[in-house]
This record gives sequence, structure tokens and C-alpha cells, in this order.
Amino acid sequence: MVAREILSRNYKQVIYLGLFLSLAIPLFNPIGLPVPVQKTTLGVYNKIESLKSGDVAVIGSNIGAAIYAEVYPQYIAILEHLLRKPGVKILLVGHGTEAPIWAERALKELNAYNRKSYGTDFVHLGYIAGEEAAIASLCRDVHSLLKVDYSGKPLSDLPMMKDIGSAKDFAIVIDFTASADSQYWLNQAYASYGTPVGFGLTAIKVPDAYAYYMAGQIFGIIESLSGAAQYENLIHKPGMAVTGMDAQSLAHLLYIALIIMCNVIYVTQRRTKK
Amino acid sequence: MAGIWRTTATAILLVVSLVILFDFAFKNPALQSLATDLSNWAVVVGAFALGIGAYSLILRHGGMIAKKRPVWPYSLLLLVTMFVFTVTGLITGSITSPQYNWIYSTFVMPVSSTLYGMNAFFIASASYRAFKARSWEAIVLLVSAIFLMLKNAPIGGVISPVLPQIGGVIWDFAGATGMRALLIGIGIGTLALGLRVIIGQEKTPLGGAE
Amino acid sequence: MIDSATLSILISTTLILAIYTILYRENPAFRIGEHLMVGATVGHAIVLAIFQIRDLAWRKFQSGFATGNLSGIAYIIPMILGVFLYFQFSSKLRYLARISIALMLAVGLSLSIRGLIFVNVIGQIQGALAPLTSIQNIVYMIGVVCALLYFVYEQRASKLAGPLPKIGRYVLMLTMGAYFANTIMGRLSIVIGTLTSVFVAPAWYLIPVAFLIVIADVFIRRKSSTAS
Amino acid sequence: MLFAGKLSWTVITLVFSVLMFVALYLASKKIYVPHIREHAGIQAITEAIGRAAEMGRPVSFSPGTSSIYDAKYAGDTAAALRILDYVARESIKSGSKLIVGIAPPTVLPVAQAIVKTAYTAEGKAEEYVEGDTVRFLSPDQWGFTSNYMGMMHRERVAANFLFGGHAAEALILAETGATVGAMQVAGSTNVYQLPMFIVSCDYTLIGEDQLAAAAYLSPDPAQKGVVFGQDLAKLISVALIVIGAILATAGSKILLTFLKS
Repeated sequence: MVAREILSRNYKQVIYLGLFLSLAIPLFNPIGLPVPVQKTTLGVYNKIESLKSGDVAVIGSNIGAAIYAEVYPQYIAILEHLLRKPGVKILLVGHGTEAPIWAERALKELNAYNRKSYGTDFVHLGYIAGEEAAIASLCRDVHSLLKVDYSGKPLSDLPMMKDIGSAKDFAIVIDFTASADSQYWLNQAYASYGTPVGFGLTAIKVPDAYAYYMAGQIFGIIESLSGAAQYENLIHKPGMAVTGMDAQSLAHLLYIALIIMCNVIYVTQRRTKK
Repeated sequence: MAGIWRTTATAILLVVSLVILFDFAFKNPALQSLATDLSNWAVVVGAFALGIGAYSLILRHGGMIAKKRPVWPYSLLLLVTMFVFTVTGLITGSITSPQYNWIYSTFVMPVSSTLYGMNAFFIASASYRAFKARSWEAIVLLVSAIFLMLKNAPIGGVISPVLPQIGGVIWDFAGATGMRALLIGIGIGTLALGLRVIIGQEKTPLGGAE
Repeated sequence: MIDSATLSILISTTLILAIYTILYRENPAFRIGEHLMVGATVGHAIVLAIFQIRDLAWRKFQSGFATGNLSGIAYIIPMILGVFLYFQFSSKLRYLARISIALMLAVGLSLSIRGLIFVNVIGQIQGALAPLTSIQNIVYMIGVVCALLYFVYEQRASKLAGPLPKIGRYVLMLTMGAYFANTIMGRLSIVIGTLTSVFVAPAWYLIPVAFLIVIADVFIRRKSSTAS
Repeated sequence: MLFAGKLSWTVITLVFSVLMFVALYLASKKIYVPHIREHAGIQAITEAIGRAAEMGRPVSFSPGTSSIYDAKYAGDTAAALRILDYVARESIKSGSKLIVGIAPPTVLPVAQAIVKTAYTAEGKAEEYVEGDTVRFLSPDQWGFTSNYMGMMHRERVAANFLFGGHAAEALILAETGATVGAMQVAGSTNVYQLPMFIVSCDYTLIGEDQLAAAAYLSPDPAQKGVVFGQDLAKLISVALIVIGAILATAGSKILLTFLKS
């Protein structure tokens, strides 16, 4: 009786409370609502799964504050997956000035410096200036382009770098970006050396890249926050993307439920009036 | 006297508009710098308009305080906050100073993002109240909204992979048809209204017909 | 003693919660947040306007005056026009304000005509010129034509178009529904961002307090409404 | 002479303008006065104001958050000001209290002048209260929004009109209006906010509807002529789309090349 009275008079407040709960609960306690895995995401996952000990994965870390929300969770998930693969070597490189800051932040967040040994398992090259030309020379010969890593250590002191010469030695390249630089890797690494390339992109960049995917030129794409959430589920480590997607899913379900409810009430009321 | 000024206003409207319109069609450095200056002038005049706003606010809220209207403490709070922000900004000489930054990010930024985000709550109440299948038009509206929600939220694809595809088809159709027509109409409508104002047929936006 | 960062978090969280109470009902907490916000933003705008006049006009005028640059000196004109705006309170000199308004309006309207004809009209017509080789393109073309015919206002002309304007109205409703739903994700990310920022100590402790106040208010109001 | 890429702009702007001028001229000389379909939203404005007067509650109006020199929504704001003139006269006639909430400082002097003139013209100059009838709320989008929300609640407005360039605050204002039980008519050319108005308001003037309303609300009937000019411009656009698509199917890109020139 009381509940009914409150509902009819204060239905808006009840709806607001419902939305608050559907947003707040996943933030405290991620539910892990199913996020269907797209084949583009699965492409990236399978490619990394197939890496063998000794393979080198190049990560283009072109993250900036503007695309952070969409791309950083992807970046974390992929790095985590790579760190778990024994013997796989990771080479981090970017061509935006902000790139090294985000890369270091991710490495610290994942505790990479303690889990693996720097120099043998992974190397952070920092950022290289010069757009596509720089990528081209990196693919031609890493050592002639760069002498030191991000922190200034000579590359010759890093054991892992001894086996890496040109793009032929890269097993895969995954570029995280919102700009045209994904094209650079496709032109330089894939077209010239046949190195498989994959992308982690913001939602607006996906349609362009999808054409390459359909043509078989890239092995996979991680699309925005939902791609990141799919990846977090694939590696069984729900994180910020899953939490965000949980809240999004619950809220969308609530909206749809409200639309349906209002129509059910509307139709029944009209029937009784007749 | 008044007649001359009235003509001046009409003349300025016409001449300034023509300069800016011609600047778009012709590449002429002199025209371009004139058009840029005129646009900057408008911004400067606009900055002066804020004084009228501040005067209007002080008049209204000062009156509330003087007359001890029931809500006068809020008016006082408003005027004091306004004073504090103005003085802090002017004394520190920049809106990027640490002190100014502190008050701005403490008082203004959270409220802005809260109000912006409040949209999500109002979407909920609007969904419940407004999406009733009263007419065929309303049904079209609500069906396309539901499919788009199912396309965007991952849960749609879980229920059935067909749902996001339908949503995608609707989205592409909407962008290529309704949105396109809407934008073309707005362009044409703005031209028509703009021309009427520029040639002096419509005087209301200048401050009422005289 | 709390440091300024904690103080900032506590104040901003209090304000966030105070603003959210409008979802329950209009109340003093919301009013405080509202009036603080108005005062702060007007103060901010005054500071910006003063700096804008100084940097955009006064400095240009000064340096123009020093070097004899005519376009610099000319920046005295918008400053005079700015002062003219205040004459609208005078019954005799009101026409002066209209000159200043005419300048701003001319700039706005002509810039809008430039941009909207170029981007909206030409850009969209360009986009619609797909060859009619697929069913999809044919449907798109019919859709955009119908929707455009909806905006034909002359009654005889719109009657000539038969049922097409009516179909156009449905196309527009479909578009509106789709665009409505498509904004939701963005809006939700902002609330999620706000909630994540208040779900951290010490801000977090304020949330139960806010809820308790609201619940108490609900009961007090229920009692007083049943008593009366 | 013509800037590269601007030939099509110049031709189209000229052709459309000439059509509009001709239509205006024909209407002013009473040679051809078009019959313009009136939007249901316009009648709803009168209805809402009448309802407010019966209930003894005020009418609120917002001409948007875009300034009059805005490079995209200046036309939107100008149309809203034309509608404000109409709303002001109707409310004065019906005897309901009018509250105009202003965000952009540049719109303030114009709105003040419009409303003051309307009060004087209807012989009720003493009812216009400086600083109160036309209220400057805040130049900031969210400062304005919070104050407009609070105002609607406290004044218990019975009719609310939202016209002009509204941005993300559109839904917030419209839903608050619905909460306080106001009858609402809205209009905008901001295509991202129109869906919000359509969902939340009783009547919405979609895009060009609002710009055309500015013409047929004018006391001078000749202004309706321009709406016919708009119709002709739209019919040309339709023709361009249909002919262009047929040409493209036949493999000719002549129209596309023109539009890009």
C-alpha cells in the first residue's frame, strides 16, 4: 500500500535511485556481465597466444590524455597478456611526446619491473620523433636509429636488443593510437617486411581499420572500451574496462526496462478505460 | 537624431556581413585581415556586454537583500562568491594561478561535471515518461532508440548477435537520411533568416521593432 | 589540520551531493550549490572579460598607437561600441546600443551562413550522391528526399508531394530516436567518472550522510502531510 | 579570383539568396503570398500561455546558450529572439508573469529591449521589472542550467519555452520543466539536442521549423514570402540529389566535381 503510494507519486525518485544503484554496484563489485567477444578482438588474443618463447612483440604506445579513457585499458590488458607469456620479449616504442609517460605508468601499474627483468624480457625505447620516416628507419635497423633506451641506457648493454636488428625480427606489432600512425606501421612493417600488425583504437578510428581487417592485412583490432573489456575477460582479469562496461550494460538495461514498463502500463490503462 | 543612428545600425549590419561573406569566396589578403578584425571586434564588444549582466544580477540580488526577501541569504552568498572569484582572479593576475585554480577546481568543476552527468538520470525519467506508444511516430521513435541501445551496450549482442546488426543498419540509415535532410534544412533556413536580418527586414534580433 | 587538497575534495564532494539532491526535490542544499555556482561562474566570466578586453583590444590599441599601425588603432572602435551597449538604459540614446548589437549580429549571421551552406548544404548533398547500384543507396536516397520534403512549408507544394512528407516525418523520428540513444553511452561515462571520484575516501563518507538526510526528510514530510 | 573550393558555395549561396529575395518581393507586392503550413507548436505556445494564466503561474523562456555572434548558432539565437517577442506579447495579453532566463551576455541587452518594448506596446510598462523580468542567470552553461532549474522549481512555472542554441543542458532543462508540470514547446538547430527536446517536450520545432517560424510569426505578412524561397531552395537540393545520384549511376561525376569546386 505504502509502496504503491510512493511509486505513483514519486516514481521519478525511484527511477533515479534505481539508476544510481545500477551504476554504483558494478563500481564496488564488478559483476562481469557478458561482453560478447568480437572476432577482431579474438584475432589479437589468438595471435598473442600463438607467440613462442623468444618472439619479440613491438608495442606502439601512442596514448595521450585525450584518448586515455578508451585506449589505456586496452594497453594494460595487452601488456598483462604479454607479460604472462614466458619468454616473449616486449619492445615498447611510441612517437608522441606523451607516449613514454603512459608506458611507464602502465609498466609500474602491472609491476613489470619486478615480474620480469628489464633488458632481457622487455625494453622501453621511449619516443621517436619523425613520424613515418622514423618508423621506416626503425624497421630497417633499430640500432642505427637509436643508441639508447628511454632512461638513457646504451642499447648495446641490453641483452635482448642483441638479437633484434630489423622488422624481420619482430614477431608482431600492436599499435595503440587514435591518429594516422597506425597506417605507418602497416606501410613500413607489414608491407615491406611482412610483419603481422594489429591495432588498439578509439571507436571513431575503427571503421577505417576495419577495411584492412577485412582485407586480411591486419590480424586484429581492439575497439574502444568494449574491446578492452572483452580482452580483460579473455585473460580473466576484469579491470577498469569491465567495471565501466558493467555499469554501462546495467544502465542500458534499466533504460530499456523502463521503456517497456511504461508501455505495458500505458496499454493496460488504455484497455481498462475502454 | 535617432533616424541617423537607426540607418547607421542597418548599414553596419549590411556592410559587415558582406565583408565576411565576400571574404569566404575571394582570396584577398586585405579582405581577409578586415574580416578577421571584424570578428575580433565582435568578441570585444561581447566582453563589454558582461557588465550589463553583472549590473542586472547586482540589481536583482541586491534588491532581494535590501528587501529581506525570504531567499535573501542565497542572494548574499551569490554576490559574495562572485566578488571572491573576481578579486582572486584580478589580484593573482591570471586564471591559471594556483590560488585561482584551487577555487575554480573546487567549486566550479565538480558542479559542472555533476550537472552534465545528471543527463543520465534524466534520460531514465524521460524513457519512462515519454516513450509511450501513443502514435505511429512515437513507436518509430522508441523502436529505433531501443535498437540503438542494444547496439551500444554489450548486453545486446549477448541476447542475440542480430540485435547490434539491426541497430547498425538503423544508425547508418538515420545518418544518411534524416540527419542529412535536417542539416540541409538548417543551412537553408539560416540563410533565409540571416538575409532578412542583414537587409533590415527583421529587426527583432537587434532589440525589437521600432 | 587538513591540507588544501583534502579540503578541496570535501568541498567538491559536498557540492556534488548537494546538486544531486535536486533529483529528490528543490531544497536549501541545492540552492546553496546553485547560488555558489552562479556567483563563481559570473565572477569567472568577469575576470575573463576584463582580460579579454585588455589582451584583445587595449594592448592592440596601445601598440598600434605607438607604432602608428592603423588596424591596431582601430581597436578603439569596438571598445567605444562596447560602451555604447550601456546606453540601452537611456531612453534617448538607445539607438547607440543597436549599433553595437548590429556589429555582433552581422558577424554571427554571416559566419553562420558561410559555414552552414558550405558544411551542411553542400557537404550533405555531396554525401548523398552515391550511385544507385545497391538497394541500400536507393533506400537512402528515397529517405533523404522524403525527409527534405517534410520541410516544405508551402501547402500546395507539399500537397503535390503526396504521402512523401508524411514518410519523411517518420524518417526524422527514426533519426531522432537513434541519435537520442546514441548519446547515452557518453553521458553515462561522465556519471561513472563522477561516481568513481566520490567513491574514494574521504569523499565516500559523505554519501551515507547525504542519504540519511534525504531519508529523514522523506519521513518528516510524510508525517507532516498526514497530520495536516 | 574565386577562392579554390568556393565556387560551388558562391553559386549556391547566390542562387538561393536570389530565390529568397524574389519570393520576399512577390509576397510584399501581394503578387504571390504563399500559404504556409503553420507548425502545431506555434498554436501550442498560445495554448500553454493561456493555461499558465488560468493557473495563475508564470511563463519561462530561454533563448539558448549561444551568443549572437556565435559562428554556428547565431541564426538559432536570432530565431529564438523573434519567438521571444511573440511569447512576450502573448503572455502580457493573457496576464501571466513572464520570466526570461539569459545565459549569453550578448543576448541580454537584446532580450531586455524586446521584452521592454513589448510591455510598453501593450500599455503595461509598469509591469516590466528591470533585472527581474529578463534575468541574467550566468554566462556559464552549467551556472545557467542550475539556476534555471532552481527557478523553474521555485516559481512553479506552468509554461516553459526553450528555443535557440541549447547544448548538453537541453534534456536537463526540459525534464525539470516536465517535473514541475509545465507545458513545454522547444526548438533548436542543434541536431544533437533535438532528440532530447522531442522526447521530453510537448511540441518541438525541428531544425528549420524554428527558423521558418521566425518568419511567419512576424507581424508583417510579406515575411512569409521568404519561407517559400526556402522551399524552392530545398526543392533544388532535392533535384541536385536525385539528378546527381542518377548521373553517378551512369558513371558521370560532373555534379560531384562541381560541388567540390
